[in-house]
Amino acid sequence: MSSGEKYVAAAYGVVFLVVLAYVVIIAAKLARLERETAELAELARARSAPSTSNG
Amino acid sequence: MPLGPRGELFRAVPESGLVVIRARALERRFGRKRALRPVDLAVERGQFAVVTGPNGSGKTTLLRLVGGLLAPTRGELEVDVDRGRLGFVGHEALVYRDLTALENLDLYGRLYRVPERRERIGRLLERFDLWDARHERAGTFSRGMLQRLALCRGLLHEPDLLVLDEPFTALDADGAALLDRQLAELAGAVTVLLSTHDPVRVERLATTRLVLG
Amino acid sequence: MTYFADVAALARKDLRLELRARDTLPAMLLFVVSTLVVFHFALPADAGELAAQGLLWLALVFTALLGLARAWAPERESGALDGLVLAPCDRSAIWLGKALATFVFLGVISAVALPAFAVFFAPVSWETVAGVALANAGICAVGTLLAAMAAASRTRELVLPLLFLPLAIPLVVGGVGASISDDPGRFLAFLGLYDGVFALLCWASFEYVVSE
Amino acid sequence: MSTSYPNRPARGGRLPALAAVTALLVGLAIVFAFFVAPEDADQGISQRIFYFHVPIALTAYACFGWAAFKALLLLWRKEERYDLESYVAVHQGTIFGALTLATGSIWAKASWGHWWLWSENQLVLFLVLFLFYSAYFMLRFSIEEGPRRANISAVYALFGVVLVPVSFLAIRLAENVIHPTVFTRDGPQMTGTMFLAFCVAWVAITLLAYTLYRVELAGKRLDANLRELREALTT
Repeated sequence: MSSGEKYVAAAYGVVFLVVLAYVVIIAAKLARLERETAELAELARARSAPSTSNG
Repeated sequence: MPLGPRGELFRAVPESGLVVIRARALERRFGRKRALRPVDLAVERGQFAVVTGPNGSGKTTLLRLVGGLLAPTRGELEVDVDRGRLGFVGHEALVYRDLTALENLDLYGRLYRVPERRERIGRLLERFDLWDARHERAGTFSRGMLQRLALCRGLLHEPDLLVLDEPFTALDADGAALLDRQLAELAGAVTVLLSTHDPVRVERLATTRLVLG
Repeated sequence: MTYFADVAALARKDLRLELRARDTLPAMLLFVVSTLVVFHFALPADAGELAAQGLLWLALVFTALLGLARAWAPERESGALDGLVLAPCDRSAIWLGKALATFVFLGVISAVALPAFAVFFAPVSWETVAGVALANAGICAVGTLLAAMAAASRTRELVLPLLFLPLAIPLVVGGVGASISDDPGRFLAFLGLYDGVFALLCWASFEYVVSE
Repeated sequence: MSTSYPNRPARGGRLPALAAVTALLVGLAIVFAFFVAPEDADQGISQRIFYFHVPIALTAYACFGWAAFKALLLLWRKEERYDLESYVAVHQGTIFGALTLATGSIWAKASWGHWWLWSENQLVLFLVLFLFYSAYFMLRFSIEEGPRRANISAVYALFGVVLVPVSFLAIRLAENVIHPTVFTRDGPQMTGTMFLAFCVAWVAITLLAYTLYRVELAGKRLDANLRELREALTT
């Protein structure tokens, strides 16, 4: 690959990596949100039917 | 007097008179912490509303909201008083340490467009027993003297609505008596919203009471 | 007319506070002179006058930063800003009063820094003096508002330079250009444009920085 | 401050469709940039960086403009949701600003052998803006969440948009006096297909930014809703 091609690849590579990093961060946030909603759902269930949950 | 949903006391929709302060499910949050739980309040012109409640119940936050220094996070608040027609006396005296009592009041007098500024400042300083210290810097004042200076600042422009956050703190016996006389004089003419730890002192004057949970 | 009366009252208050406390101005004077001396040693022996001119502007910007960090100190220490915000006067008067007072302080600093520079480094042209005056106006207009923003943050002294320096870049370009270019008029005009545009923006937006 | 909840999705949820179209267009843009557009006569292959570099720069400007627009709405209408939208737009603008600097400096290295060129006005302007908007986050995270932080962030975002033309003028003024240019660069002459490749890339990158903006906004609103739910359930 000529030096020119290397730089072009580098430029587009940087753009791709940043977008990829962004997707990864959003995916991590999604996972965290999923965990939190599960927790809250648990809390809601415990709150709405306390007697059965510890029966 | 009907009790609000959370047990606080407030008047039903006032029959006559102009409502000066109306709050509906008023709430305020600082970051994640909720400083004021939802509050409903209605105060008419000329009334004397007393807010009581333990420390951290949001008394200061409520008064700063009514004073316009804070914006509600949730709920509605209408204060029917033009800016400059409200007197606010909080925990801090809001006076410059390096200016003398006279210079502080002169500055506020100009900004609040007080007519006959000098005479009015003179009368207030005398009434609050600060006339001899008028040329001394506020920084040299004791807490009691600062509180009296703050009261002068709050009353300087004859406000329509007076918001007082625990005004009796740091006042000695005759300072407190002096404030009692002042409040008795104002009651009925000026709408007052006052927070305090010892409601008994203002029991006689109170027309509306709000207990924060 | 009362608007300018308010501004005058507020500016007088700041000047009186500074004359009483006398803590910011002497510190800034000493700072600008010692900065110039440090720059002398920082410059290689054969550095031309051009480099020196650039350093003058560096000294002015950082001295101004020192002053701006203290701009709202009296209000912060006493909480008096609440009292000013509740006053019926237009809230931009609070900004203009403070900016004018700061402009006077920077004027005094420049009145010492420029002769000191002329003695230490190179003669100061009239264009430079005009540039310094116009730049000081821009620094006070923008800097006072940024200092009010910083005053609301937990890391005051830390965040103010970060806010101020990017906005000061055009001022440095205009100032240095006025000092060394053969057509200083263009740079002085640019400084004037900067002052006008940002003063208008500060005047219109200050209210939102100090109230909710 | 009106009490509209900040977490109601403003407009419909056609996010997946938006994302699909964006992915398609970005793919198309790459195809155009590498295969359809002819090779540049004097710069050779490194000119192909141009097809992404300039659209990314234009998108960064658009993000900063959008952030200022939302900031203006916040100050005017005082609705809480504009604060979040302005913040996310600034965040997008900063990411694309950084990308502009990265691709720009690679292009400078490829074309003139220097990673950084003070004579390249666009790059210098983006450096100034990058510093400015990085300070936006420093400011925002040092103020407690609430109406005051929203107002101050909004005013700062307005300053940013005024700074763009003023800085551009300053850099141009500085160009021939303080930093005489070493490399002169006339605008790339674009043949028909080159211009087409540029336009496709521009639309693609703009849509990419808008998609990321909507994704991040959705994420932030979810966070806010969950925090409220947690509070309601735990108190």
